[in-house]
Amino acid sequence: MTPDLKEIIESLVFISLEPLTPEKLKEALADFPAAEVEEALRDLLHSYSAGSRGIQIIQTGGGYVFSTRAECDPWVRRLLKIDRKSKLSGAALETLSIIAYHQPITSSEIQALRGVDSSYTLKTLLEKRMIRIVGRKSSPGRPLIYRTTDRFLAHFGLNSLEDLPTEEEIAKILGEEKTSEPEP
Amino acid sequence: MTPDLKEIIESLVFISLEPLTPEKLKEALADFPAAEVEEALRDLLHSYSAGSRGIQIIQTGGGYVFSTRAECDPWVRRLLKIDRKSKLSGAALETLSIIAYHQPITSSEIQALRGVDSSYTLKTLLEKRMIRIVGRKSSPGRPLIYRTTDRFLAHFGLNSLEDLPTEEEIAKILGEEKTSEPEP
Amino acid sequence: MATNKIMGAVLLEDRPQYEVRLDVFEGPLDLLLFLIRKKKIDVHNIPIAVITREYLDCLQRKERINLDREAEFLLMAALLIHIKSQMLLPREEPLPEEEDPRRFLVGQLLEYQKIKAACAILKEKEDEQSLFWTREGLPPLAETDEVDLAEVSLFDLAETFFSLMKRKEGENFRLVKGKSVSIENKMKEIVRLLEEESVLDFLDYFSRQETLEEAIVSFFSLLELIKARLVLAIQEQLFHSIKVWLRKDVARKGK
Repeated sequence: MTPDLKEIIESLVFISLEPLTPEKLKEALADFPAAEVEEALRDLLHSYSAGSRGIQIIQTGGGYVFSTRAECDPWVRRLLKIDRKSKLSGAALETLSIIAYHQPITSSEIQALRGVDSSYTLKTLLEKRMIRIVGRKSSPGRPLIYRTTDRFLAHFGLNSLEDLPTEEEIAKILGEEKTSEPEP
Repeated sequence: MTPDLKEIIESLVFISLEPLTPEKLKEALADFPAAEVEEALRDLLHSYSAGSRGIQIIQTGGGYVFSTRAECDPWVRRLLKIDRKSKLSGAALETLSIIAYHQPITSSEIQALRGVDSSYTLKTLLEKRMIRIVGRKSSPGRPLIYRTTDRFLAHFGLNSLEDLPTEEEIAKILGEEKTSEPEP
Repeated sequence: MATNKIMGAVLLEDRPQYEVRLDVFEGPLDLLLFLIRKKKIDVHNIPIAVITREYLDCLQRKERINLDREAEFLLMAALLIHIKSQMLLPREEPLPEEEDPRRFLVGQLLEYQKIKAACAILKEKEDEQSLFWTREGLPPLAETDEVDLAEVSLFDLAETFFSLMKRKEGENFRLVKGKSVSIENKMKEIVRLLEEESVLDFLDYFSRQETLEEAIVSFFSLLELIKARLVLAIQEQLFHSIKVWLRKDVARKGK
């Protein structure tokens, strides 16, 4: 029995450990018309969003990937014997968001924005593959420049850099902080 | 919304890297009666065997594990190949870095630095057009000599080989931690 | 982050003689923003004398400064004092805005404030995302029904090998002296290839060997790997290609 396109796509999303990009999907399914692939993909996403399932397909980091449903988290953690997923430190988060908004950016530019030396944090982020060195700046000293990676996007459930918090969202947070200030 | 037992089991089978044994399953689901767990598991297996899906749950190694359906294999293999093509493996990266820093270099010089035969990796890198053969060395055996390509530079965002990160820069990023690896 | 800070502030406010722990703050800008908020100061018009005093108070409460970690806090103190002295200079006319000595610091604080707000949003997203678990290993490929896959026995392997050897002898393996290959190295190479490629066509690999000696060594290396249960070798039909996989966490079972 030949599987239909929707089933093939399901198997391909499943086999991908990193989010499966539409480009790769189309490359693997070059023998089908692109429009049909898109339709079958939409169909598949719809069937997962509708059904009550323990697994789901999430769109993140520029592609699609299977994950467990959030509601199943307590049992997943019990099975894997993990207290909680490791999260980024404050310094790492701060450095990452600076790179995300200001990329491409050099180490000393990051330092200027944070007010602290960030070389250790940069090392950690490089190791976690949240950022990467993309070349050198054509300024005196030709410093290395950094960018965020797709893994960074996926870590925060962002599909692209356009999904980063907007000026408006940031302004809203700043407004809330003002009103909830502690009384002196 | 609390997920039902069948959905939880689905998420657990999915996330388990080894076949999920009934014992482990019951351990993770100790808050449910064993009989209910068994029934929900049967239910889940049934729903997968009935539906036409791209993924299935197979029983192997004393437990349950998700896999892609056999009929999807041709596309799955194609995707894995695409994935492989676009990703540089650890060995390829190692070889590439040696060529980048030591070019022009011969195969046996690379082997001496890596401690392993690198001919297969060289082939992969040639196919990816990250390196090229630039001639033969005028030493006994006249071995082929390799260099990186412009494509290599573009891939890493470099204008020229002089832009490669220096040992000092890398050491700085890595902090005091000196690795015991051979020098690049 | 934002909520952390507010909670931190409340906590600190609970005590009459509060003590600011520097390690709670990501850096001097973080501390400065905290003080500004605590004093309900407008970032655009910072009373520099007030904030400098507050800032220095925080540093002085510490018994000693850890220069490795807190040099930046001292640097900021120096900057604040410098700005304060600039502001105190007697002037005939009020300074135009672009010459305000606070200008640089204000710009830095505004940008930093935005970053912290973005961090707060990203933190929430990270929390949400942490409930989604994705797989970290490659699931096994399904077994195809058409071909009868069999886990290769040593006998099968040996038989295949010798038939191949006969074929190869005709093709004249170059016998290169002096290049000795150890089984150990070959095993390493095979494992490395498998890590790269996930599946290895062994006969293909075998015929790529440069010398007869290497070919034989590669064959025995495969046997060793199978014995050690490090790899799984499957032959679809006798005399057909042998596919080799690394045994991972998921054990595949042949039929």
